[in-house]
This record gives sequence, structure tokens and C-alpha cells, in this order.
Amino acid sequence: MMKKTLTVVLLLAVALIPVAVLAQGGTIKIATQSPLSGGQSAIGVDIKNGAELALEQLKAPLEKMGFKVELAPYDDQANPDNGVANSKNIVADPTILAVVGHYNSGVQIPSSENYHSANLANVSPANTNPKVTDRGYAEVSRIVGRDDVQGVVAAQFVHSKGMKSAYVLHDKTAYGQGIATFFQQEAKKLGMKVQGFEGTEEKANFDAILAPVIAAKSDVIFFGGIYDQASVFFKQAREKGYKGMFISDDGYDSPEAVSIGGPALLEGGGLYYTTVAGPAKLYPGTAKFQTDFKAKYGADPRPFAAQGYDSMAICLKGIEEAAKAAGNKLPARKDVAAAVRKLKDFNGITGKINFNEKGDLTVAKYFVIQVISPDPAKWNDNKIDKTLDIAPPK
Amino acid sequence: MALLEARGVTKRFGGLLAVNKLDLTVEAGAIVSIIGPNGAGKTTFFNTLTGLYRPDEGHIVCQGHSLVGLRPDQIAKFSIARTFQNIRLFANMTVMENILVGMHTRLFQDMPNVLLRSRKFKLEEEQAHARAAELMAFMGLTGVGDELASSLPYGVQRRLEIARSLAADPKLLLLDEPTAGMNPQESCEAMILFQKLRDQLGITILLIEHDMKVVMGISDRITVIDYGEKIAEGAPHEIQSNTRVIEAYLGSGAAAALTNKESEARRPIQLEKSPAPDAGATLLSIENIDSYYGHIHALKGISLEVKAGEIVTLIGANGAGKSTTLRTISGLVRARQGKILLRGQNITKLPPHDIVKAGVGHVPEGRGIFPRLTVRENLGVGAFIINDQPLVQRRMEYVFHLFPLLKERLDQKGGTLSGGEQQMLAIARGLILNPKILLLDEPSMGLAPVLVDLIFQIIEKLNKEDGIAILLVEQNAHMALQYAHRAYVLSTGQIVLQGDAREIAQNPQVKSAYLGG
Amino acid sequence: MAAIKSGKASASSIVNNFLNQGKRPYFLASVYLALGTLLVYFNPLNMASFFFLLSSAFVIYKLQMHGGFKLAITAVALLIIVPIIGIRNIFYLEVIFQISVFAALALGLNVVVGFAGLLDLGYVAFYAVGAYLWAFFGSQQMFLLAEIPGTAPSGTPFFLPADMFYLFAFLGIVVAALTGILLGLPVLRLRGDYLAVVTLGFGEVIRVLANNLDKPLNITNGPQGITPIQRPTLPEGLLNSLRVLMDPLVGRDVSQGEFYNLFFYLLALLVIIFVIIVVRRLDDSKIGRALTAIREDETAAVSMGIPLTRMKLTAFAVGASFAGIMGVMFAANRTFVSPESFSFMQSIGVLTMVILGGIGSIPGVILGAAVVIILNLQVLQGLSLYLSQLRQSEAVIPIIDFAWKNLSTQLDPAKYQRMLFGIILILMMIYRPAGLIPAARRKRELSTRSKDKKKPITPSSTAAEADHGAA
Amino acid sequence: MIAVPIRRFYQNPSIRELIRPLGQIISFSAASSVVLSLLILLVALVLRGTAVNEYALSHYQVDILTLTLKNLPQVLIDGITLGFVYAAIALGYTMVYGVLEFINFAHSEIFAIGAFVGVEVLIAMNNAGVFTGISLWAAYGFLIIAILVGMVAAGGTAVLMEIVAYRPLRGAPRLVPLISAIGVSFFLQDLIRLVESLTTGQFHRIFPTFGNFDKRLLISNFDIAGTTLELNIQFKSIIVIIAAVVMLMLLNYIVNATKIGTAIRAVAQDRASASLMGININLCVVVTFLIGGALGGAAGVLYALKFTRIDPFVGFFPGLKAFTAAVLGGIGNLTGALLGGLVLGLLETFAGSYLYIFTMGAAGAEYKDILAFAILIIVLIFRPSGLLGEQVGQKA
Repeated sequence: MMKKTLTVVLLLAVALIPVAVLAQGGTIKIATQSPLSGGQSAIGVDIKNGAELALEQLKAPLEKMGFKVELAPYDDQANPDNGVANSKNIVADPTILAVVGHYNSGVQIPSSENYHSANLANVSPANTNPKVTDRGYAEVSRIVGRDDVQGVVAAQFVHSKGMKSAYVLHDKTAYGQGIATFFQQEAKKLGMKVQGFEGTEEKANFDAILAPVIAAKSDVIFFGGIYDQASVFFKQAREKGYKGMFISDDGYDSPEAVSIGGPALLEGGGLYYTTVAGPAKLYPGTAKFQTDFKAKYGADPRPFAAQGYDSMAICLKGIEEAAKAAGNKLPARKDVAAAVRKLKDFNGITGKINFNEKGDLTVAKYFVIQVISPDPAKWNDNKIDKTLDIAPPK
Repeated sequence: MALLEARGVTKRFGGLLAVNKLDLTVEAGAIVSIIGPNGAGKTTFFNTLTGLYRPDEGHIVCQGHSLVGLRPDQIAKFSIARTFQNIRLFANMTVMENILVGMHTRLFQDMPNVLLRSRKFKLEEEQAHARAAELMAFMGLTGVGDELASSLPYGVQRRLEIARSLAADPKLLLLDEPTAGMNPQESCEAMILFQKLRDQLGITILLIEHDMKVVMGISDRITVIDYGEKIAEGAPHEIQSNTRVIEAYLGSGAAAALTNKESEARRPIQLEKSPAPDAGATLLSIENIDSYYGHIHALKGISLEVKAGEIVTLIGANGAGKSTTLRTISGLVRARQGKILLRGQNITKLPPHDIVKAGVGHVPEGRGIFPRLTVRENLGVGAFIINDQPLVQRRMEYVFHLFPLLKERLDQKGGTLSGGEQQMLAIARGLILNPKILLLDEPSMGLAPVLVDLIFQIIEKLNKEDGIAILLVEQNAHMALQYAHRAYVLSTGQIVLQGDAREIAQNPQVKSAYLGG
Repeated sequence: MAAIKSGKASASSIVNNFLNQGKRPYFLASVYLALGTLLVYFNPLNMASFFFLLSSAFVIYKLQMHGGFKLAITAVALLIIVPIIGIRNIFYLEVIFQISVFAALALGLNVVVGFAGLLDLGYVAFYAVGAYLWAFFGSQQMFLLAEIPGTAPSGTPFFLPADMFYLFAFLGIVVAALTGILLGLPVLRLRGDYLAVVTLGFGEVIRVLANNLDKPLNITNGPQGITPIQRPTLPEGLLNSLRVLMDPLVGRDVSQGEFYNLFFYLLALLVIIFVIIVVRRLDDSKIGRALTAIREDETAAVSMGIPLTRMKLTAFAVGASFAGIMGVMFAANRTFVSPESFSFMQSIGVLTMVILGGIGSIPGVILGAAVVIILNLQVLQGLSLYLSQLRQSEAVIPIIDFAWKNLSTQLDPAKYQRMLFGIILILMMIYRPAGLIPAARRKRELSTRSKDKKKPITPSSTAAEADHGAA
Repeated sequence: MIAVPIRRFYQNPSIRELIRPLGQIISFSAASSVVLSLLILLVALVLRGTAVNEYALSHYQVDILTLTLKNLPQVLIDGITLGFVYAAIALGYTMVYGVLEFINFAHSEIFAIGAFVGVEVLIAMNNAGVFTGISLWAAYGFLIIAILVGMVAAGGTAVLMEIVAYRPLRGAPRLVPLISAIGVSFFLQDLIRLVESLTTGQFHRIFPTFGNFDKRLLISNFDIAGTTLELNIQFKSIIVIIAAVVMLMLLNYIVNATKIGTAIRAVAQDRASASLMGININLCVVVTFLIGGALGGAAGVLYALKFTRIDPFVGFFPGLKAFTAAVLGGIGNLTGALLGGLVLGLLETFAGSYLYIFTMGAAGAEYKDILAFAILIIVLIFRPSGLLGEQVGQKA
């Protein structure tokens, strides 16, 4: 046994000696990190796909400067251990100049410690947890609104519609719970009655949790989470006879939401969601993105795919600016991070992007959208009920 | 003062009274034996003494402390050690480690000492290892200390198990059939060993044993139990001449009177005769088979044959390989070498269910009836491979003719039948397929003498009237040799003697080894 | 060894003899290690060279050398070489750190599964207990009990000074052990497979609790997780002197974050050495033997006077305690804990390490941890990255003329970790249930009879049959 | 001599055997519903004098007792439906355990495979436009087809799994096949994911909307404490319950009244003896896996019908719960699986529905899983063989 292994190992050693270091002078890599496997990979993969699409479509300026631009997709498995290990791997690769990343705040927060200590620019497409930017790292920015804003928008909206009572649910993730928490706070502040606040990891069977919800007969149900859970919940609530309004967050922004729930969702008080991503009607870029995405990956983009696209776009732009400043040479990581932060009025498919000193969007545009058709194909015709520009809290 | 005193110990399993108001006194320094037929409740009694079972009634007192309700490990602390009927070694530990585990109650190392490797710990470990080495030397295990227990041959495993129990420095040693599977010479050595244990180490011994030579040779007192009850107690010579004991062991002719006369009066229903092979033609022949049970080499080159119309019996001590031979024939144990031919057809590699189809019926040891199926279903399963319903009907009538009792019990669950009824059901089930040869494994085990006689009469009848060849494994060698035409004597997986049953019965060696004479 | 004993002059034994002749192994091991070090030092990004260096551990383990030399060369590798190349490529340090952490977990689970034969499918729960222990006391959480998660005001002071970490590392052991006993008391009477499912449930219960105990009192901060968690302070003086030492070796300025990586690596190393010592001492004592006896045959064990419940509880407590201390370290290293880290998948991962490496075998379990971690972090990830590169290139697969571009991203190897674990578990059970390095049988008889060095001829029947039977 | 009717050696009077479980089903459902309802009402009565009542008044505008009463019918219906889903999955665990004394950990993935195949069939029909404007009869027909296809796929997978991953391990120590089963479980999860994402680009699937399954059947209206209470049940709940009952009856019939069923029971009790009766053990084991897998597959499709959404990990929790149910009722015992499923389904739904109200929002439905495991542990401690488990005849 052992001798065989030993022989193999020795042979390997001999074979390895001539391995030369490949010169990678003109290559620029941009990494993505998101869960590509496991239960949350549906969205993680689309973040990566969005970024990949952006890289393909927008790498021309850098290629003109003589760089080879590549994507390095990492899988954090929604697990901090993997995320942190990958972040160290990313940091160790000098050709990587920016990271688009993380879906889970739980992975983003520890991983970005490493980006921070390596001055590596990190643009987050999905992390709405306030802590992500509250640490004040110059490298870490995000192009999504904070939980504490989006939830507020939804609460103000339902209040403006004259709703008196609300039932708040979330998906027991940092994302969903965060938004739901701020919705609840704002609703209370506005004098609404919050009849319940509960989280559930359950994906399909909402029978039990619905009992108090139905009994409460609230005017509106808010669900903080992703559409594939929210829609099932809404559907079952309607089946149990709930007649009021549904409202959810940007995780709900997917045509599939209506294919899950069917026409019943739109009955009664209607179905709304808030989003930071402008609908296709307002932003031609979004419509193009959706067709391109569908053409390339064969399915409609899921939530955060557009944000993945924009994050990548910003990284590319930042690198371009930094490279220009460095005289068309490979820029330093520190300069890339600074360049990203300095971008002014960047036109993304999710809106105009400006960062404040913490890395949050200076002004994020928030839309409240009403779903008007149970036909998934007509998702883009959804009605914009309200548009708000809100700056992050100080 | 008695070292161990049991008063009125009773243990029930469901409705079965396994041990019934048993009294036993073990004086310090004595060798006390418990004997009785298989299934009489001897091992259950041991398990009750050592706390594996909790007695339903009765007291067990050891040196003034009651043992009832204590856990086995607590009882072990009273310096009571034991061995098991079917060796229970720690298979994947070395011989040395097995012995060290036996010292568990004698070692005082605790967690801090272990983790800090204190001097106390090292000293104790050193002494423990030295003591283990001594014990190994004492039990003739020197040199195999680093072997895995599972890799040892049977006899050595037996010795190791005794060594392990000695490691606890017991005052009272409970040995459960320690010489099972040993050849006469080994048994002799074991006897000397037990005496040495008592004389040199001052260990009191409570012994369950089948080998009458051992029992009679070394016991100070003998307790005989049957059906969980004590039927006799006394010094060896008293027991030897006790009629009840002889009856329990040897059966009595009186039982014949109890057979069902009514059924005899009726015209017997015959099984359809298979194209009759000439009497005397070889039906089953086994050539040089080797079988293993795990690592144990159970059969070493067994060859035997059964001719049409014969009753052939396999006798030998427990663990000699009798049941394994039957199990190898019916495919439950795979022969690693050799050939098994049934009327010329090679069935060695067939799976059990195909061997059954080829015409081998096997009534396993312990009857193997399905306790949660009714008698009807048990018989139905027995006829599983027959799709011809009228045929099943005829076979059913045939077995009901043999065992009228079963018909009355048709909708009763198998588990609720008495031992004798279960045995009848098992044989009936084996007959439904009209086998060419019937393998019977210990059909008399745990049965009352009356029933034993009945069963043997049925066996004879099957053979004589229906011409079914029978290969019989029997603990009750006396009885088996009486009914069989020919016999093979097995010892430690080998055939040591074969020939005409009557001649074998007269063989002085056989007599002394297996007939207690 | 086996080959020498049986006297067969096979080719492999010739190689073996050749390698282990005279001073040759010492030379070989040193050269191998040095070569590996140089390869990694000059190619810090080349995965193959890193594997080469890692394989030197195996070479050192396998070659026949004096124990002292092995120890010395291992110490040099762990304390000098790994830190230097680790700072040069911080990822390697992380890989080795995770190997240490999971090796400790796997060794703990090994005490439960391997020694005592109790299948625990919720082992990660104890890891969570340790992690949340320090997460709670080592952060501001104590002051935020009344706050709704996610709305905590910033600027809350920390509850305890950072250096209390060391105390809590110890407390992690105690608390996790107590949790183990608490769980064990009701369930250890259950039969093996029931126990497996109940422990699985327990693991889920701990995770669900972590996820839900944000109200009525905000203890765990729910799904948001607790952050920041303090790390023990690094003394400024030490840092500076280390910098002086390290900077020239590494070739650039070393940041404090990188030193923290080094610090946690050394800490993990310390813990794993501690764990190995504990496990070995336990294994070679009355307690270890009793546990193995229970695994082999409960009835026989209890008849030998071994108290089943107490021994099983001991196994549970010891196993849990390793997870506890590693949990505390995990919390400090990551500065963040959230329920996501303690999923069922993690428990299975640790179990896979134990089974792959070899149930009951200490080097086996460490190897198992290394293989799984490297597979997961480097190989699968590396392959995926490579595929992604191919996909972005114009390359085609020759013969079938299939453009890499069109290869579905669904086929990324990194996505199929579970499948791989599953296949490993099935194949190992069928073909090699004892693992890559099966547990060694302790040879004790000869050492106790030191005078008589030569193995005596065994009784005629014994040896031959024993060999035959074992074949 | 009276001729014994031979058919009866395998088959008891068939109709009786077929409907025998009905009585058990009805009595179990009724008994556990009544017990739990009384219990919850008692708790509500006790809580009426506490702050919980005010909480209910302020959040739900009714007092706690009325609130409890109002929710009760729906909770019972939901609980029983869930109970039948659990029972259907638990039957598969119990079948395999009964014969091999081994927990088929991968049964939850068998369940998932059934769900996926069934749902994919319906999605394909939907995409082909089959469902536009079809009659109710046709809708039910297609549903039955989907269930059957799901059963075949799941049963086939289970058999394959037995042959590849378990058969080589028969006779090995207990933990060995269990670990292999965990391996199979993980393998299948990712296999479903791989196949689904390669073919459809995503791996959670939605049960298409057709037929009247989502509609509700109004049973009656009555007034209680001033509010009108509407007693109604969804058609899909009825389907789930009926399908589960039919499966249970069929299974009971197969196991207790057919030749192969008797053979399977014989194998379960004594494998060696059974093979001596000419029974092909491997065949019996395969049939057991086939039946258990098919039941799991049917349960999967029913689950998808009831709860709409499935993903490759969908089986994990229902599987775990169903196992709990099987143990609760006495693993190896078919009636036990039914009782265990019902009790667990009801308990869980009760806990999930009332915990939030009774604790004034401090603890919610998330704790229902903890409750399930707590019950499992308690039952195993005090009655290791489960509620209906037999103590006698168990192998030591």
C-alpha cells in the first residue's frame, strides 16, 4: 500500500518541478461570490449570471486598453466558512481587482473583512443588512437599498393607502427579517396596528402559521423575503379566505411570482411589491437585460440578477477609471476601490448610482409596484404605483 | 455462609415462564453445575443473576447484598464475572485489550489521571498489562496478545473469554457452556483448568454444562432444571441415579402411549410419491465442504451422504458444526469449498430458495416459525412456491393428518403456541413442499420427554411410510442413534467417526463423550 | 511492514526497503519538504505546488524514521514553513486553519462514532453552542437584549474585554460538554439508529433556537447573526518584532489582519495538538477501552462492569467539548456567527471526514478532514474556476467538437459537493468501511514483555488459522 | 375431513380485510382531534384570566376563547390533512423498517422524486395546453395519472437504491447501511437538482393550477359568539385525505391478505426461515422497497398538490417528521404509522396555530419542529416501541 502511494507521490514530485509560473501580466479578473450550490443557489447562480452577462457586454473598453478580462466565479455555498476561505483565495490572486459579492449578509460580513484588509473593491448586489456598510470600509459598497429604507417605503405606502392594520411575516433570513423589522417599526410609528410579526423557514406548508394571520383579519399582509416563498404563502392565504392587500419587497420581483400564485393573488386588496430596480418601462436597459438574460440562460432573471449585472458594471467602470488614471496600466487595488466609490451618476439598469462615504447609495430610488396581471408574460406591464427617492439614514 | 443465594427467582417472557421459583445456593469455594435440556432456562437464570434480566419475583443475595434491581455493571462490582454461551468477545479489539476490558472494575484511573498521564496512572497501566500477560500465560494465550479476538479459532476464543472474566478477579465465576465446541481432549483440559481456578485462585464456579463427563467430574453439587423449574439437586452420584433426571434427558417409552391413537386408526393420507429413486441410491452427497462463520472456520472438509429412505444423524458437541452443516446444505451459509449434490444436481451455489425448490426441506434450530403470523399463514408461507391450489389443499390435509392439533390452532398466532406445537408447526411447514430430504435441526430441543418421543415417532413414520430421507441433528444423541440408520460424529468442524447408528451408539468413545456414560 | 513479515519479495516491498534504508528516509523527507517549500514559496498561486507541500506530511508520516526526527521535522514544517508561505498566500493559511478546525471536530465526533459507536448526526450543535457562547459574551449582545434585531444602535460598548476570549475558550469546553451530557441523558438509552435520528433532530433544534431566540429576549440576534465579535488582542510589541522578521521573508508589508490569520492558525494548531493528546490518552486507557468494548458488544461490556450510560455520556461530553472550544475560536476568527453556519450539511461534512479517513483512527480522521476541506475549497472550486475560464475562451472539446462556451454552468463541479459526499459515503461503506487509514491495532503484548523481544512461535493451529481467517 | 378452503391460506375474506383500516382511520382521527381540541380549549379557558386575553382582544378583537374556538375547525382540517401526508410517507419508512430493521434515510428523497416526476408530468401537460378548458373529470384523471407516474418513478428509484447501495451491505453492522442511506439521500438531492437545472434552468417547481383543487367545499355556516363561522374544506385536502386512505387500505390489503404480503411479513420476522420456505428474500426486499417507494412517491405528488411548491430538499423535513410519526406509532407497524402521522400532524398544526397567540407573539410556528422532536424523544424514552409497537417478538 504505502510504497505504491510513495511511488506515486515521488512521480508527482518529478512531474511538478517543471511547472512554471504562468505570466499573467495583462489579465484582469473580477470575482463573484454567491451560493452556487445548496438550497439558495437559485438566486446565487443568477447573481453570477447577471455579472457574467455584464462582463461580456461591457468589457470592451478595458479590452481596448489591452487587458484580458475574465470572470472568476466562486461558490460560497451560503456558508461563512466557504465564503471566508474563498475571500482569502481571491485576495491572494493579484489579478483579481474587484469582487461582486455575496447574497447572504452572514457570508458577506466576515468575508469582506478580508477584502478590506487587502484594499479590494467589493460591490454587493444583494446585502441589505445595515452592518454591511455601517463598518465604514472604503472598499465595501452596495447597490441595493438598506433594509431600513425599503421597509420604511412599504410602510409609508400602505399607510398612504389608508390601511389601518398589518400583519408582518418574513422568511427568517437576515434579508427578509431586516426589511420586515423596519416595516413594522415604521408602521407602528405611523399609527398602524401591527397585529403580528412572525418568521418562518417553512417553504410550502403555511397552514399552521396562517391560522392567527387569518384570524387577525388585517388590512395588509407584508412578507419580507423571496417570491418563491412569499407567493406560495400569499396563495395559501387567499385559499384560506384572506381578502386584504399583499405587499412584499424586491425579492418578489419575478414574473414567476404570479405563475406560482395564480389570479387569486390579485383579488381583494391586490398585490404590491417595493423595489429598487426600475421596471423595464422606465429603464430601457432593464428590458434589454431581461431579453439578453433570457436568451443566454434560458430563463427569466431572478431577483438580484439585475443587481449582479450592475455590480459588475460598476466594477468594470471603476477599473477602467483607475487604469486610465494609472496611464493604461494595471491599476492598484486601492485605486480601483477608490475609483468605484468616486463614480458619479453611473447609469445602471437598476437606476442612477452614486455612493456616499459609507458605501450606500446616496439616493436610492424606490418603486412601489402593483401587479396587474396573473400572466407571467405581462410582468413588465406592472403598474408603478409610487416612486420615492430616499437617502439612507445617517 | 453462602456466597450467592437465590430464592424463588422467577422470570417470565410474555406468557412464557422461563425460570420458575428457582432456589440455588452457591457455597464459597464450590463448583456448582446447572444442567438441563436445551431451553430449560439455564441461560435465562444466568442472565437474571447477572442483572441482564430483572427477575419478576424472588431474591438474589450475594454476600449479604441484594442484587435484584441492580444493573449488570453494578453486579459485576460484587466480584461476579461471567462468560457467554455463544462467545461474546470484543471482536475488533486485540486479545490483550479484551483482557484489559475485563479488568475494568479493578482499575481506578479517572479522567484527570488519564488525561495527565499521572504516575499513578502509568503504574496502574503497567501493572494491568503485566497482569494481563500473566493471565494470558495462564490461559495459554501467550503470543496472540496482539491478534484481533475475531481472528482467533473457536477454542482459543473460548479460552480468551474465560481469561477476560478472570481479569476481573472474580470471587464467583459464571461459566455458560464453556466447553461447547471443544473436543474431548480440550474438554479434559478445561476440567483441569476449572479445578485449578478453584484450588489455586479460590474462585467459586457456577457452571452451565452439557458435557456430562465434565459435569460429573468436577461438580460439588449439581442442580437440574427443566422448564425453568428445579427438578433435582445433589451431589453428582445422586443426580446420576435420579429417575426424573434420566427421564428429562433420555425420555421414556411411556410417552408412546400418549400418541394420538385416533389418527393412526384412520387411513393415512399419503404424499404423492416422487418418482421413487431406488432405495439405497445416493440422494444427497456432500463433498469436502468448508464453511466459515465470520472468521471462524466452522466446517473443515466435511463429506457425507444420505441415501434415499435413510435417517442419518449428525451428533457432536455444541459448536461442533452440526447446524452449520445443515445451514450449508440449504444455502444459508455459503460453502467456500466443496460440492453439494442433490440427486446429482449441484446445488452448492444456489440461493436458499432455489435449494428449497430443488427438494430440500429444512426445519431450523429453534423452529424458525413466524411468531406474528397465524398457523394458517405459517403453513401458507410454507407452501409459498406452490401455485397449484388443489395440491396445496392435499398437502394441508396430509400435515393435518400428521398433526391434528394444528388444525385446531389454525387462527392462532405462531408465537402463542407451546414449544411442542411450534415444533409440530415447523415440521409441518417443512413437509408442505413434499421435500425429497428433510433436514431436522434439534427437533427435540426444549421439549418435554413425552413430546420428544412423539416427535421421534413422527420422524420415523415420515421415513418409513412416506419414504422421506431425513438428516437429523440432535443434541439428544441417545435418542437420535436409536432411530437413525447411520450416524456421523462431528468434532470441531470435522467428521471424526461415521457408520451404522447402532455401532456408533456402542462406541465407547462416543458413549463417554456424548452420552454421559 | 506486512510485506517484510510475510517475506514476499514483491516490487513494492523492494521500493519500500530501498526507501527506508539507512539514512535514506531522513534525507528523502528533508529534501521533499524543502522542495515543497521552495515550490510554494516561488509559485504562491500554484495549487499543485501547495499539494506537493501538503503531501510531504504524508511522506513524513509514512517513512520509517526516528520518532524524534519526525517530531522535529513536523515542528519545523508547522511552525516555520507554514507561517511563511501562509502569509505569502493567505489562502493556504485559511485552508490549513480550516483543516485544523474540522480535524478537531472530526476527532471529537470520532470519539462518539468511532470509539463508542454512537452515530451522532447533530454534532454541529455543540460547535454552535461554543460559537454562540463567545458570540454572546464577546460582543455587545448583552446590552442589546431588549433591542429588535437589526435596529441596534451603533456604538454600544463591548460587554467583556477581548482577552476574556481565553477564559471562554475554556468555558466553551465546559459548556459544550454539559450540553452533551444534557442531550445524552435522555437519549443514550436508545438504539443506535434511533439515536442517529434523535441527534439529527437535536442539531436542528439548536439551529432553530439560534434562529428564533431573538424574541422575547434578543439573545442570538436571530437570522441576522451576531457581529462584531471580539478577537483577543495581539500585543503591539510582538506584532512589531514579527513584522521585522516576516516582512523580508514575505517580500512586502504584512498587515495586522494577516497576523490575525497567523495567530488563529497557531491557536488552532495548539488546540488540535491538545485534542490529539487527549484522544490518544483516552484511547489508551480504561475509558477508551470501555468505549470500544461498548461499541463491540454492549451486553458483554456491561457484564464486565462497564457502566453503559456513564461511559456513553463521557464519550458525548468529550466529543462535544472539542466542538465547543473550536466553536469559540470560530466565532472569534470570523467575528461573526449566524445560524447558517450550523446546518445539517455541516454535521454530515464532519461525518464524511470521519468515515472517509477511517472510523476510530486518529491519523485517518485528520487525513479525512484534510481531504474533504481541500476537495471542497480547492479542488472543486478550482475545477469550477478552470471550467469557467474555458467557457470564456474560444476553446472546444476536441473529438466531439463541443464548444466549452456552451457547457452549462449547471455542471460546475463546485455545485455538486453534496452529491460527492453522498457518493463518498456509499462507496466507502461498500468497499472500504474502515476508511483510508484504518484504525491501527495497538501492539501491546511485545512491549510489556520487553525481555523476550522475539515473537514466540504460536500454537500450531492458531497462527495459520488466524492468518487465514483474517484474509 | 372437512376441506379447508385453500384461498384462505393467503386471503382472508377480501372486502373485510380491505375496509378494516377504515374503522381505525376514523376512530384515530376522531379520538386525537377530540383530545387535542379539548386540551386546547382548556388552555384557552385557563388563559382567559391572564394578559393573553387582553392581547387577543387588542390584536384580534375577540377574547381568547372565541378566538380559539373560531380557529379550531380549520386547524383540525389542516392538521388531519397534514397527518395523512405524514402517514403516507411514514408507511414507506415503516415498510422498509419492518422488513430490514433499517431506517431508510433516503426515503425523503424518494418522496421528492415522486413529487418532481409527478409535477413535471403535469407541467408538461400544462405547457402542451392540455388543461385549457378541460372538464373536471379529465382534471381528476390527469391528477391520478400524475400520481401513478410519480409512484412508478419513486418505486423504481427505491428499488435501484436498494440494489446498488443497500444490498451489498446486508448483514453489516447497523450503522453501515444507515450511513450509506445518508449518502444516497445526499446523492439523490443533488441528482434532482442537476437534472432539473439542466433541463429547466431552475430547481423549484410549481404545481400547475388546473381543476377545482384550490376551491373550497362549504360544509356549513353557523354562528358562534356573535361571529359567523364558515366550515369548509379545500378540494385538495379532500383529495389528499382520500388518496391517503385508499393507499392505506390497499397497503393493508397487500400486506395482510395476499401471498406476497404474507411472504414479506415472513421475511420481516425471520429471514433465514423464510428463505427455507422457498421465498426469494431479495425479491421480497425489492417488492418492499417498491411498495414503500411508490407510497412515498404518491405522497410526494399529493404534497405538491396540497402545498404547491417543491424543491430538491423538499423531502427533508416531511421525511424527518414522517419518521418521527412512524416511531411515534411504533415503527414496523402500519396502523402505528397512521396513528403517529395523525397525532403528529395535528399536534404540529395545533402548536403552530396557537403558540403565537398563546405566547402573545413571543414564540411562533417555528417552534413546531422543536415540539415534534421533543415528542419523539419523550415517546422513545417512555415507550421505546412506540404507541402501538409490539414488545413481544422483537429481536434483541
